[in-house]
Amino acid sequence: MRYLPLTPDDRAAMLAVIGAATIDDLFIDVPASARLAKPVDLPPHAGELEVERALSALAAKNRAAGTGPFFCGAGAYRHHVPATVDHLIQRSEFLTSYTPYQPEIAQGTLQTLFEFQTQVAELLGLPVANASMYDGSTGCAEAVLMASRATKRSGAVLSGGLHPHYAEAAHTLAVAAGVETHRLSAAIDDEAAVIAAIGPDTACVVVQTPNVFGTVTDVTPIAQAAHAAGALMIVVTTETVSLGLLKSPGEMGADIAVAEGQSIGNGLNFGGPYVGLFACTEKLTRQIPGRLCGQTVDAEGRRGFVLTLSTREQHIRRDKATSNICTNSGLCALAFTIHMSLLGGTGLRTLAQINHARTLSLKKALAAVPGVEVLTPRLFNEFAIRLPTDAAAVVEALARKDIIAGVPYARLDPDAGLDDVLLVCATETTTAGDIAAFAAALDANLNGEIAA
Amino acid sequence: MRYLPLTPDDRAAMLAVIGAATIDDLFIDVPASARLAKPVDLPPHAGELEVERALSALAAKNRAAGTGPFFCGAGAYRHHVPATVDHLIQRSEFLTSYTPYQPEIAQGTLQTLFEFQTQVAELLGLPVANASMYDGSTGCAEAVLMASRATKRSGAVLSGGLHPHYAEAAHTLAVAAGVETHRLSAAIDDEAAVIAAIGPDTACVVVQTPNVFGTVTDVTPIAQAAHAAGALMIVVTTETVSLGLLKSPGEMGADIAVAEGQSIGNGLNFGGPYVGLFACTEKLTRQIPGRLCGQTVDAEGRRGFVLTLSTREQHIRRDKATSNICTNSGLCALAFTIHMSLLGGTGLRTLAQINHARTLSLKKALAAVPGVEVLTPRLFNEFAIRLPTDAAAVVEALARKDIIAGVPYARLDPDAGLDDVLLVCATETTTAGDIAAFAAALDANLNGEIAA
Amino acid sequence: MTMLNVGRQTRPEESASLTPAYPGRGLLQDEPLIFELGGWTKTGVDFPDEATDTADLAGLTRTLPLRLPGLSEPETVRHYVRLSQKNHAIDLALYPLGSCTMKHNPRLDEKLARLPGFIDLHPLQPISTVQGALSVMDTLAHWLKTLTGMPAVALTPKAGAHGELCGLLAIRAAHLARGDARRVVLAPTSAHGTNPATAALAGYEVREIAQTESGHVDLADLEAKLGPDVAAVMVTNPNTCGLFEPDVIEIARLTHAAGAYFYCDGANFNAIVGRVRPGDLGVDAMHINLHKTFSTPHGGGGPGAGPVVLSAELAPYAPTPWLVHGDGGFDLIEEPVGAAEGSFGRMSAFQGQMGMYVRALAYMMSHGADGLRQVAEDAVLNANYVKARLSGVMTPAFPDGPCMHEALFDDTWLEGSGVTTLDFAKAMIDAGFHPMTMYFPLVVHGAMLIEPTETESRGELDRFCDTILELAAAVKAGDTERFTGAPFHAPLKRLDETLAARKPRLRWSAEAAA
Amino acid sequence: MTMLNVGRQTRPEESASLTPAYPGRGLLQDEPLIFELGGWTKTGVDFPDEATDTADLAGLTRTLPLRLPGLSEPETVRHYVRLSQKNHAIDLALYPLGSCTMKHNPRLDEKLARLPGFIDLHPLQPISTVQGALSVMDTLAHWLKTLTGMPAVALTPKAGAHGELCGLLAIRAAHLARGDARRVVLAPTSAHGTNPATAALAGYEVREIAQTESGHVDLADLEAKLGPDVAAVMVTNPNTCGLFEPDVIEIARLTHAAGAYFYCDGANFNAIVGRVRPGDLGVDAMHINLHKTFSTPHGGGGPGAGPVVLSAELAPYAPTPWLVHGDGGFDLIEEPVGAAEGSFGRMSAFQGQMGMYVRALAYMMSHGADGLRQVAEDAVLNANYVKARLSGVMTPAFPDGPCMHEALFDDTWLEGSGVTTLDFAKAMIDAGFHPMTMYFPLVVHGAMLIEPTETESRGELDRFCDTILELAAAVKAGDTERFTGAPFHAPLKRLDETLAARKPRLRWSAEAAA
Ligand SMILES: Cc1ncc(COP(=O)(O)O)c(C=O)c1O
Ligand SMILES: Cc1ncc(COP(=O)(O)O)c(C=O)c1O
Repeated sequence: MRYLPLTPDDRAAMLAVIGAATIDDLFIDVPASARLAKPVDLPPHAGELEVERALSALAAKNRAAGTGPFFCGAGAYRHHVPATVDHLIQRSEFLTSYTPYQPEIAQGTLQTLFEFQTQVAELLGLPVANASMYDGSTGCAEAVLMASRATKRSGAVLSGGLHPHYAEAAHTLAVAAGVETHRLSAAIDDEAAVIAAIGPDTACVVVQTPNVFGTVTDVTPIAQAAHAAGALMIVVTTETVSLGLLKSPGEMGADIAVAEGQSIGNGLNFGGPYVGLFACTEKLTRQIPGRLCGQTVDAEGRRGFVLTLSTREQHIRRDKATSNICTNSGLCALAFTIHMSLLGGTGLRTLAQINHARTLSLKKALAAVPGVEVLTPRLFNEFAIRLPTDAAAVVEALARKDIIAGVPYARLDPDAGLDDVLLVCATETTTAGDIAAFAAALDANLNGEIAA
Repeated sequence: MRYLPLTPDDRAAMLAVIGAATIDDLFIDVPASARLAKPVDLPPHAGELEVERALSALAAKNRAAGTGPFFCGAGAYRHHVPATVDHLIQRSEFLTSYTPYQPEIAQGTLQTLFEFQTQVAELLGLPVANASMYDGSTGCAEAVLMASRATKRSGAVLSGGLHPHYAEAAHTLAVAAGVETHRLSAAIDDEAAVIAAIGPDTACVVVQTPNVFGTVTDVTPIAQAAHAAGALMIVVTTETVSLGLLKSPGEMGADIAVAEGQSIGNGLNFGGPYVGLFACTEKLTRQIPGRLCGQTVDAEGRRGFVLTLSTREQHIRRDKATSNICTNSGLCALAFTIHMSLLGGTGLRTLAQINHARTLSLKKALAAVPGVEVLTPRLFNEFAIRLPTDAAAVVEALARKDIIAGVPYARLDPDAGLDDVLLVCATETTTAGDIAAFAAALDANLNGEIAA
Repeated sequence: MTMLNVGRQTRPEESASLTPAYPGRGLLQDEPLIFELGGWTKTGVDFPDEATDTADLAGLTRTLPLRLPGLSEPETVRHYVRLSQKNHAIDLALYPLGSCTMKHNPRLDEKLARLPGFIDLHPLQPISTVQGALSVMDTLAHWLKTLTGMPAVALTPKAGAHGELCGLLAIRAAHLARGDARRVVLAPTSAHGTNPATAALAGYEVREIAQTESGHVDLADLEAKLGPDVAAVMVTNPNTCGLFEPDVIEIARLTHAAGAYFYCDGANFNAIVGRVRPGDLGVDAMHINLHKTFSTPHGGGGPGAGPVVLSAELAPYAPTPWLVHGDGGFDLIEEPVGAAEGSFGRMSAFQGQMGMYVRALAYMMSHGADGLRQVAEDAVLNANYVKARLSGVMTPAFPDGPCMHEALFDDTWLEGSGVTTLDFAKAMIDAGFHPMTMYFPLVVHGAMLIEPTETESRGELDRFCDTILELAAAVKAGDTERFTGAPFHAPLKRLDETLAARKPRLRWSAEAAA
Repeated sequence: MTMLNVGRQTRPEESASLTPAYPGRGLLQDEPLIFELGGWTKTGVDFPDEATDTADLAGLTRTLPLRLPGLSEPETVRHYVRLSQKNHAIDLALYPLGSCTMKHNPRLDEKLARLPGFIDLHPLQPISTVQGALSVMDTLAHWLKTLTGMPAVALTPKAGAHGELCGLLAIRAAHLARGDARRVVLAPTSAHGTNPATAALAGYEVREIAQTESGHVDLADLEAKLGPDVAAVMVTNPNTCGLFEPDVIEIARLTHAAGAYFYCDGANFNAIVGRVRPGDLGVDAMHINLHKTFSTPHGGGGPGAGPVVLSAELAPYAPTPWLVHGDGGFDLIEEPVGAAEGSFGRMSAFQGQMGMYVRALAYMMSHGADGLRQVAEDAVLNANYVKARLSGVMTPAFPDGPCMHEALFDDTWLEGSGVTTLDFAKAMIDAGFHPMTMYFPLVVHGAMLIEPTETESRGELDRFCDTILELAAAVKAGDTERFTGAPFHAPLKRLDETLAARKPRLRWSAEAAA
């Protein structure tokens, strides 16, 4: 087998050194009843060519986003990632190294983590950022627990504009930890409702902007209300590219900011792996979950980087740790950092502007389709439209015409009674042709021939 | 522009250091009449996304070999290259380094070249191999010139089984160098004719095995005849995989062996870049064209490798050099070496056996098609068949059914009067399904419905 | 920044230790932070010049400038390639981090995970357009269930710790379903930190189980601590001492008898895959680190994936989404309704780590049933070989009997030498090897946990053992300084971790740098 | 092999030069040859077990065993990754090899060249199935013709030298077509070695043209040597001294007046691309190294591609195959018939370096007309900046006036210092830079030819210049040993090239190794 270097001769010689007669002698601690006499019932080993054929065939059964008009957003975004990024993260020294526990021979990883933390802190407008979470949704859940630890309160107000998957993930974790989530009903725009929901036991208020309906909000008033009530403000962003243009969470008074970093440097990957960006105020540093990379010096005074403040972490603090996270999203964070280093503030801003421009054209084109109502008041690169019929059915019909029309809101939140709402998104990868094709097909579907 | 680091400020500051007012001042030596006032008439710069779209669209206009039944050989072969090979050759340190002129910081390239030379010498069964030629065909041409230099004779006998492109390339170079090529007429099997053609002014005899018709020949008798006449024996192999099974040129008395190394580690690439393997006897070492890597020691006695015997080369010997080659096929040679290091003798032999087995099934299947006559007496992984009609027409017809049926011999050699001959090939990438589809389509074309 | 004065930073201090004393590091140079390379106004990405208008976002746009440098592509490539060379990696040498399973990462898996059909697929596309992806998940699930002998698997957890949480939340849901709100989780002292951390996160109180002299769970102590309030027993098997729990079946029996569930930490599944099915041991839930046993790359810290196999009793509580076979092909149940009614809910957005699923499946298919069994055998063989070769000099924590995939040593043999486990480990760096896991598990003094994995050749194992023995000889010879001063040949000398924690500098800032 | 005794080979000698003296090289270890790693019976490739029968090949199969080791995939990856780290590369630092144009190699180009539609395409597939590939060739041809202002281009030559041969063979054919068998080619002494070597290969006698004080072609000498027997004048422009030939138009006129053709070596086209069209200078043929000007990677020695642009007079003699626009789309004329009747024939199998065409075209399209012009300007700006910064200390070969893409210095400034050009170059290695081209062109004593290229940032240029100046100061300070002993920090110390040539060992052999 190509991945196994030992030859039969090696094995025999090694058993002799060990003083064992057969390999079975090394498994004697296994209860006899549990020893499998022969391989399990699965196919035998296969050559690279065969494996490649089998999995390529499965890949071919999916409609890759890039092969035609495509308008899905809602938490995952299709952006162009420079070839350089994917090349660099595949360097053996980055790809096949472990968590940098031995800093003297892990400065490559550690310095890039330090660059990552700096970039994230700058983007989110807060002083401290960690070395990544699994993704935005788990980061959001951890933020809620962190807030309740810090405030010693057990209530969490979740905006109705928060991505339903995020709300559910936060709820799942909160319940177990004894934190009570108060999730407001789905709303395009719910500043007032959120403020109204803040109470004396509110540990945190969780608001997303741009929210799941694409609505952009300056959450400053909410943050002020939260702070006035002694609660922490958690701002969530699923589209990091928006931060190239919009006010950062820090600017708007966030105590904790959580974002999904997939848009920068990472592919859609059918949902994972992604990379959670997590930042907070100086004051909350020691409550932060996950790893932190810090600057120090070596024995000769040269600058170097190490993992630090690990007294917060599971391997030191065990059941008192701020989180149980161990493996995180290191390589996705590296991709994020490399892509961000290419973009720079200038490039990110331009990228954001182009995303916004293409989305305005999409809005214009769809608004012109009879029967379509645009619901989102202030948008960045995605928005919600109301259709005269069930959105899921329309999406299915257009998919048969090779147009991926977006995400029916009901798929994320079936009980909201918003079956006629469709979430659409445009990025720098969306062409005028894509938009025209979408609008035409939608028009045909709603007003023209019956969808096949 | 993403590849150009200088900013306008940098440029201004640098001009100041230089003491030039404008960039134009640096181009003053250019005759005024030849200075272009503005950019030439070509499109402006384009982002990565745009370039990728444009070239992907062109790639999509080709029928990639792997997307369906495919049977072309005749000098280029479709084999599976392990992902590891392509990954390793893309390492910055290999991909973006120059010819190893500074051995102290080029041991990576130099040691792999030393491994390459050893593998090639072993495969071809000769003591000395160089660090690669452009490809097999140019290597063959250089071998002819080398033989005439070594023997001080001016005649070259080219077998009728030599790949026509090789014969033409050799002829082109020979004419200019004043060497006369005697190319025998196309023949499936022409040992006798070759021996008969050897004369007192014959510098070399060039025989290919397996030849362009797929015929495998033990060239020992030809080598003996050549040597008896004071000529050198040049053995050409276009399918290096065959050497895993067949006698090596050295075993059969070759003085110079030339092979196309594309089959190992390199893709089809529509014809290039490929890698020429070139080996010869000890005696001819100083006549060999191209680079040679040799073992030596450093100032502290540690083993190291350097480019050596460069007194043969153009940069030292100029018009007296053994060849004008400078840039060669370094990276393709590296791919060859890595793939060969994975295969080893054991793997190469198995690979060759599988190629042969699949080809025997192809032969069986095609021989069973009424009207098809197999012409090749002894084959490895390709052979020639005679059709009752024009081969090119049949290939075109089957291509329309998405079957790439092989290479019409007439395409390589229009004047040979072999328009009905088709060259077919099978490798480890050929499946039983491919073969069945081919046979059925061929039968339908020849005996069933009229080709659409 | 004086760093940029002559060449890329040279190191007078260190080069001073070279004769003759000339600045320079040859191929290995220092590299500044991107924030120190200029580029505040540049970008390395070209965009089409197109009209953009953000008037409609008035009042919502950034007021503070984004202080992020952008570098041209050549500068960016050079920066990260230079940095990469300061890392050790499995592709450079044996990486014996116990409990981490640092094995070969096939490039085939990387290639396949990047097929457009996988990497360029949106998690919320219409189900009819992602049947191939769901088929990958279904096949992976089948392999995992077959290899573990368990009836169900939850694929979505994003790493081992997340898998532990998944398992405990399922257990919690199962208890609550029958109105039984238990509050305690038992775990051995030797457990990995994530076990207690996860139990706490899931709202449980953690109590420790004692360990026997021989490194196994103390059955008597377990029995004593089991009770009506115990929700689950978390045991790692093979355990973190590198031993298989011989009484594992009894542990399961006692646990079940007490009405609790048996959570098995499967991080070390690599040692038994294909030879033992946890399902045959009475396990109720076990996570599998695809980034360990099934070789998805560690990537300098992640990402990973931690699918959890579940017993029939726990299966109904598995997190959403559920992958089901609908009549139109594969389908997803994304909310706790219908068949998934009992689900404890969603743990994260979307469907989990698809990129890792493809890699792990390619790895499994490449090995096949026979190859995976061989994986376990070679992993255990290599570990025992290392243990045998080193036991003469180092002191194995559990000398009697074979170990599984890793060999555990304590620091008895270093006593009085003035060399600590840490010093010894740092000296290994100079010889070109990554240190073993140190000071874990906590039950062994100055623990050194060596896991070679099955992808090491005998030649590399011998080079490794020869190195350790040569170093050990130096310890005996009293050459203390060679260890206390190590590493001498790494890109940096030993780093001051205390300073880092005392004065945390967690990001670059113009001010601090000035 | 003692090499395998302790760790991967450690280096007592060198570590002896470290305080304290402990063996070890940290991340950079020695690596044996694959032939020294065992694996004589192994393979790292898995094949399906299928029945094979080679009875029909009786008497034709190998009698000697194939002595080629096979390594498992993990061992192979490690071997080559370790070796790679012993290389310098453009991705690591400025690579100022004059005349070689070591510039950034975009990874986009690598990605596109690997699209199945390009890399998995057979050269002899039916024309109808390769229209996209032919379209790439046609587009590339259009860009090259437009940039050079020439009417035709032969794409197939596989590198610059092959392109030179292509040009001379076309010239030869053109002369013969009118029964004029000329025998001489004129080229300056400063010409690259491939020029005379190619002329000889094409059957010509080579005569040298003198050069003026100012580094240009000596018109008087050229005129004197031109005559009825001269077939072609080969001039590199910009020339190998890094200067543009101011009299190039006159050179062309004189050449044509003598009935000869003007071959221009276009290896340095990078300096003028987008600003000057050779067609406007009277050039008849010129090769373009796609691996220089258009950045296809050098790959440690190749592959490259050397398309040749041709004047209307030479176009009819271009080598086969010819790419033509047929009615069914693009077509290939593969034999010297029809339109291609005058062709001098085929230079190699198939259609040339498709893999390089895709890369070069992607590179051109990325820059566009504006970007390519900027390439020339920045390349020239960078070279002049380096020249300006170093001229105070080093002695430029041609101090007056600007240079083009590279700056040439002689070793006057080293006279009497005991430091040679070679010594100085080796010392640069210790500071992390690759040496410049040395002892070429031959017309300058102890030549040092520095070509930074346009993809270097000002910061990197300054680090480079600062390093050179610091080293130059050391020369002045008489610190000779720092140079004569250099490099001190490379993977190996200075290598014995004489020994290598005196006792050639060109392959590994069991015997020799034993
Ligand atoms: C025994 C054990 N359990 C759990 C974990 C946690 O797994 P992960 O890092 O994937 O969250 C690890 C990882 O090191 C481990 O070794
Ligand atoms: C001036 C000049 N001419 C010709 C060549 C030969 O080009 P190639 O190496 O591509 O054959 C070179 C390459 O170094 C060169 O610098």
